[in-house]
Amino acid sequence: MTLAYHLQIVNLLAALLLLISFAMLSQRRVVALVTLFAWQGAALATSTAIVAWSTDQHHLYYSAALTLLLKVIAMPWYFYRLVRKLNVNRVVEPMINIPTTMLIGIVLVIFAFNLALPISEISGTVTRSTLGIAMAIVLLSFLMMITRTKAIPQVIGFLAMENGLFFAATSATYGMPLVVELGVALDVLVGVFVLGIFIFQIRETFDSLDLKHMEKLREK
Amino acid sequence: MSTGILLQLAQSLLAILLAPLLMGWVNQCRAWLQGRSAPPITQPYRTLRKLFHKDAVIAHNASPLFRFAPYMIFACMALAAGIVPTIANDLPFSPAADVIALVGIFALARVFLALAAMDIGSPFGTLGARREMLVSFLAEPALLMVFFTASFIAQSTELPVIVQTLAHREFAIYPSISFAAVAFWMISVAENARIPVDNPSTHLELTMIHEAMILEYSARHLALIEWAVALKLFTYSTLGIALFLPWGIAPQGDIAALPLALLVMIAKLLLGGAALAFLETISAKVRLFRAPEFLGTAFLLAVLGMLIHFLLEV
Amino acid sequence: MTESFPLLPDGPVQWAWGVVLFWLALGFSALLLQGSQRLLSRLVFPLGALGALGIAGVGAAGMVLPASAVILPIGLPDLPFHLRLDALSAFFMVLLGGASFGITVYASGYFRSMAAGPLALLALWYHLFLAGMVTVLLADDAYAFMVAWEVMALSSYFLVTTDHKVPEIRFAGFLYLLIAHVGAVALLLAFGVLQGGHGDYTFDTMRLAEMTPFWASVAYLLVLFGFGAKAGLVPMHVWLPEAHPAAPSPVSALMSGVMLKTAIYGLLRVTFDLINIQIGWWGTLALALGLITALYGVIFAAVQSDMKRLLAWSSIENIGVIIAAFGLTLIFYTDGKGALAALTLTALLYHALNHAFFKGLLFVGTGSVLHATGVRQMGHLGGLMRFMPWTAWLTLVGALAIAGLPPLNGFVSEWLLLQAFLLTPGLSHPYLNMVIPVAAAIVALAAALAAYVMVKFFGVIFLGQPRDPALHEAHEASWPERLGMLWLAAGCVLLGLFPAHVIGWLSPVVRLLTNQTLVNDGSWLTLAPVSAERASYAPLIFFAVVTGVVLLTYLWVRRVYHGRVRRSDPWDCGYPEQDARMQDSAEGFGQPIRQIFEVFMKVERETPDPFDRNPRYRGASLDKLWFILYEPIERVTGWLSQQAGRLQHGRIQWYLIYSFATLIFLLVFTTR
Amino acid sequence: MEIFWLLGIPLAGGVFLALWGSRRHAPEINALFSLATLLAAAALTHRIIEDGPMMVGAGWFFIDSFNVFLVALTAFVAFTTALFSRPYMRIEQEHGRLNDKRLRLYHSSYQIFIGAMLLALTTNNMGILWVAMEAATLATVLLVSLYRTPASLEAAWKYFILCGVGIALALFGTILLYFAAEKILGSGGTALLWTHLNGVKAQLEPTVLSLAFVFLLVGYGTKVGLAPLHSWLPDAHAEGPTPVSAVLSGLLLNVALYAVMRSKVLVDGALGTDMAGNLMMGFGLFSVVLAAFMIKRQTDVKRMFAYSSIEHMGLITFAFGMGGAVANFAALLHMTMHSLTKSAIFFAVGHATQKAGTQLMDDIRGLIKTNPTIGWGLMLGTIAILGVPPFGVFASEFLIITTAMHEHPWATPFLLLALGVAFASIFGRVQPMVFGETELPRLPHQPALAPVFLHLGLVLMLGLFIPPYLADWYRQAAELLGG
Repeated sequence: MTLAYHLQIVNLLAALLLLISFAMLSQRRVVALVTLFAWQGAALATSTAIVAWSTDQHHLYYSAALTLLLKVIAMPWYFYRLVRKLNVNRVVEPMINIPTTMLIGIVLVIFAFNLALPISEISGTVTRSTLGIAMAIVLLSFLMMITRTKAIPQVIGFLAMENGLFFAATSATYGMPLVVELGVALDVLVGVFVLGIFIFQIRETFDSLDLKHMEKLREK
Repeated sequence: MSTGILLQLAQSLLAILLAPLLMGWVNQCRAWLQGRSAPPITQPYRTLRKLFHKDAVIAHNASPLFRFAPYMIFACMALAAGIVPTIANDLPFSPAADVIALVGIFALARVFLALAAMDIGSPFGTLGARREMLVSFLAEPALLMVFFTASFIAQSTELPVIVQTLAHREFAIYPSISFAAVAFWMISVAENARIPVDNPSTHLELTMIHEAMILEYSARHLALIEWAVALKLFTYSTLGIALFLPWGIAPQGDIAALPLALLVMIAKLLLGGAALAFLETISAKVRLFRAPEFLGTAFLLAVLGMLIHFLLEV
Repeated sequence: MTESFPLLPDGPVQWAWGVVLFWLALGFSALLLQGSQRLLSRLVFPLGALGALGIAGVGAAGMVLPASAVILPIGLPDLPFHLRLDALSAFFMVLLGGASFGITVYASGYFRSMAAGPLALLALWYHLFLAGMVTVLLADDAYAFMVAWEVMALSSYFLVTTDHKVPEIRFAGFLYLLIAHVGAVALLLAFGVLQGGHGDYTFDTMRLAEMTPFWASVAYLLVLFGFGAKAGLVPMHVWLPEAHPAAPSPVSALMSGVMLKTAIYGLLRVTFDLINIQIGWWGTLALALGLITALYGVIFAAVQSDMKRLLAWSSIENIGVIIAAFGLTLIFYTDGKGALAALTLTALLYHALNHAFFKGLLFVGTGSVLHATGVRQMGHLGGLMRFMPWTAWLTLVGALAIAGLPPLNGFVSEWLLLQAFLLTPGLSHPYLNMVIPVAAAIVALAAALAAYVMVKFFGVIFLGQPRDPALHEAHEASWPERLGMLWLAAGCVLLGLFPAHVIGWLSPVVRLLTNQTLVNDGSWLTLAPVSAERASYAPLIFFAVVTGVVLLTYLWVRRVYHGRVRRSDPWDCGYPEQDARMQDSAEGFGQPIRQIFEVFMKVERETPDPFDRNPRYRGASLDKLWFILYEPIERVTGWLSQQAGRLQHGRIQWYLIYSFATLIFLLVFTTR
Repeated sequence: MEIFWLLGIPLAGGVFLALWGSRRHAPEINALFSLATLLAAAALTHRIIEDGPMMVGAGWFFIDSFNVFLVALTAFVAFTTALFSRPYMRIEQEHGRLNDKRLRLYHSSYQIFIGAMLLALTTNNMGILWVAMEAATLATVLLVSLYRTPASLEAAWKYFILCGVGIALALFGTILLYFAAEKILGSGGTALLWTHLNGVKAQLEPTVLSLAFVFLLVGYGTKVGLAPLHSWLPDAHAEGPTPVSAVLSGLLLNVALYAVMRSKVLVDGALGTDMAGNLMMGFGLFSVVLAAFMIKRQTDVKRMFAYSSIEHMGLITFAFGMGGAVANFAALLHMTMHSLTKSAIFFAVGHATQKAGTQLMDDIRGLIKTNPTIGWGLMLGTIAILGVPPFGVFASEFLIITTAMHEHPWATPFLLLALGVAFASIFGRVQPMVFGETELPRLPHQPALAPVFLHLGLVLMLGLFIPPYLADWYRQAAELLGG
């Protein structure tokens, strides 16, 4: 079947999102990571906007705007500041080496697609095929959180996961009810704020953001 | 009934009076067999008399228990002697205690003797008491097993009934009884402090059991204990006779059979005493820690007898 | 079987519950009396004793009256406390009341030297303990039963740890509560099997529930484990020799004499009353376990050198005998030999009653010794008979009774049990009837060893010369203590002299459980359980003859000869420097037994070298099962927790991996 | 109407205390707000008892007997904890572990935290439920790291990341739920209302729902502390201030479990199989066993009791998994008992650790000698939590274990093993802490032990007598959960 071009664009953006998360998985430098994160946000915002336009669901515009505001402008800017302040922008060796990570990532993607297949069948929305991608993004960012040994990349992984969720919400279900969207956004905002405080505290107590300083609490 | 009571008293008195005689007889036989010149057969009576006349000498720290024990022991033995059918069967006392209770009586006497021995607190007393209890804790169950074998045959634990079954019913051969008999012999040797478990005529600390316990006793107390010992030997002998060769014991209420029964009994006792003396002479005393083995064997034999009863006779 | 009784609206059960409430009130009021030691020891405990007497009375009434039940307003919403008093409970209440009356009277004297503050707490736990035990006997639904059961365990735990400054005592208490709790969980599971479903836990529904043999057996095994853990059945016995000596003597007496019996009660209640089918091999199992326990207990009792430990081990022996009787009862019962089952059950109940009295007596006796000397090691005692004659003679009664000597009570139950063993050829089972008589040999052996143990116990503590000069200051027990002991000793004697009456009195219980009664085919003074032809025993004649002969001989000797006595030193065998330390010590007395049964023990000995200035000897015979069974458990759980600990690795990436793996696994698992 | 008070008061309290800061009586004000919340909760509860379940605020809030009893419980424990934290925090401040700034943070986010939990309990919207849970997490993260020690920071970080991830997964589950729901209910606000979902649960798409439940279970399960998702829990409990530990294990875990149960009801309805139940039983059993063995190797008292919380949550989850009237009833009862008892224990432990100046159990000895009340509080609390009658924890364990034996005998050996090991470990460590000798000095302040004995008294009472209306609640709630 042939899709309307805006839907093709949405699918394209979906692919783009997936691509970006792979890129993030393989990225060693923090600043670059932040940039990629910003791009991911941008792609997300656009796709949301397009979905909103194509199915004229007005509240999706709000969520698109929110995304743009938070994930493209506010947070990246905040992270840039953080990185500059704490100058932690050096090469970060992940726990598992990159190629292995990529391989695992591919496996995850396939798994996610298989998982989403039966659901996409019954999905009424025009953008059903994107659900699998969303799930894949979630799993990939999870994987990224696992592999990163520094605080900031882990946080970014966490936010990337939220992106994936958001994308799932918009693409599969034309977005959650507005209240929920707002609540989620608020939580994310507060969460990032708290994180900021944290990272400073961690920094000043361990004078490093390396997570391997934080392995004291364990079963002796 | 009244005749029953009289008969009972008569038999008890007879046992009490004859007991030292049996002891004397055994000693005499031993002397002969060992080629010594024998003391007169009435020697035990003289000893008793002499002891009764003496003043009792008691340690300073002796408690009342010490003085009470000899009477108690004597009383227990008297009761036991009254219960076992010697010449007449099924006397009024007999329902007072069956074979299990009989074992209980012996145990009671033994415990009092052991306690009395520990009372003074001289090293020998305690040593003797310990050894005595060691011997008895094996001998007692063995004796019970012997009785059980008999009572399985007789379907009863009442001595009169057992005797009745074994003696006055139609004659039958019980292989189990033979095992029981051997076991009983070993037990009674041990219980009466005879060779090979103990030596009545030793005073060597390392070996003595019974003598060590009564070391502190003198005069009338000693006399009572000696008498009780004789009585015990007598009771065991009559018990053995009642269980294993009961023929000749007069059935209930048969007064006419009594004189014959008396004669038969005396004959049996003479034989038994001689046999005891003979066996004592040919065997040597075993080391103390062999005693458990010896009695263990007795115990096993008794149990074996019981099993054989179930294998062959039921 | 119990349905045959009409349930009266009210009856003795209310009275029993009233006493329970009275005890609770007493316990809590003790907390208020913390100030005055006098009131606590001189008022609270005597009142508690009155309560015990009341319980005994209620029990006696309950034996003859039909069963009565009551439902209390407390408990779970759908499951209020059901209480019920039938003959079985009544019997055990008589046991409890009778024994604990003497013990509590004793306690009121024993605790006079204790500080008020701790004593108030102790009084609280003590009366909670009593109340708990009675409620266990009354409970008629699983929840009430378990609550009472655990209250009993808990309060006794606090009693055991009264002197919690001592690490050993803390450990003892810990071990006790742990095993009690595990046993309780097993009981919970058993009730889970027995329940009718839909959360109906009343015993009535359990009685009606139909069960497959498999589930019935599961329930039975759980129950045997649970109650066995409480009763000290080998191999769940390890807590007992630790906990019972640790407690203050009256408490030890209660625990050994009374608390263990509640386990027996539970065993009877569940096996005969609640489970509606019985299977033969259950009895065989119980018989075997019981015999092992009896032998094991008495052997270890023989090698102890701490007097209270010795008694604790002997409790294990007696419990073993009781459980063996229980097994034999089951065997007869499942074999359809109702009359024989009745005989064995009678022996069981009789022995339980006896044990309550003589073990209580012996424990309080050691209590007085402890008060007088402050020593528990028999190696430092001796010759106390001269300083505390009351205690000594009364204890002697208990010792003779527990040694199973006629004409005291211990002998009666043993005699009945042996009679039961002698009747096993009646069994239809091919080899059981051959093997079980051999089991009688073990019972006899245990009995004989018990005599050994008691000679050691009494002889070393009360006879001989004081092994320690300090003992010369030992003082006699106070009057309440003597009265308590007197009561218990009287119990031992009377139960021994009037067996015929006791058996007749027991018949309602026996009928309740076996639908049969034991006919005493003898006059009021002779006991002839099956038929006079078969076996009879007349303690009164026995007693009369022995006393008669003693008196006659005494008079005769006095009259014919004389009663002159000279005092002198004991014969020293030509070795002048003899002192009290040369007497046989407790270890020495137990040494032959240790040598014979060394297989069961892990013997630790320190023998001094010949050139030692002040040589010391130490010997301990430890329970091998502890090392075979319990230490491995400890090791395995330790190892497992090591492995579990590895999970908590400290590294957040790992934790994320756990979540991730769980997620993936569940996704795969559910979408397949 | 009460509902708005119920939610408004804590939020107002949070804001107010943030402004009021460290002026005098801040702790008292904190307690006052909690008291007000409690009163509102009481009023609401009364209302519900009077006239049954009700919808408030155009269906945004839904109160039925299931959540109203949790509301009451939460408000109650929150209040007592506030009472306890008053002297506790003062002593901490004197020990110099806290300054005014942090105390202000503590007070305001304490109120926020309570408010968030109440919102999570009362809302009818699965989405809002999620939002509230997240808010509760965020509110507590900073409380856990209140002392700013390296250890507390680490604990807080792990708490934040792990729960954040978990909650994110829960969001995905919620999205899937919505995705399935809007087919029937159409898109828009109503499609996430639990009541509506519950109405149409039979028609919801099974495959989607099963998938959704997995995400929800893993997500909220992380907060419940189900093994192996529990890793954050012991750290957070051990390193945070004791009042926080008390509310965390006393309340937050319950709320998370509440969320799981709400979704379970829907999933059961949709699938018609007991897949959800089996999953929960599996998780529960694994948690119980693992926690028991973890407890065995603890040296830090708060950490040990944190693991015991995991054990009990596992037990409750297991019971809910079994389902059925009795098991649900038991689980609800156990929820109540556990939060009361465990918070009481944490109160006592808090004072004990303050006295000894350490959380290492080997250094805490002979409490009974120096502070008998603390000693007895700890001893009785421990006995209660170990499930010894007549305390109420036993009542629920009794029902759970017997039912398990009746319905799922295979599980009982594990339960037996775990309970035994846990008992040995906990009791073996607490006993020497309470008993024995010590040289430690008495506490300078009068410890606030009224809450401890209030809780224990309640637990004792509920073990012997459960008031009829309370029982009715439990029954209705059990019905609701598919009894």
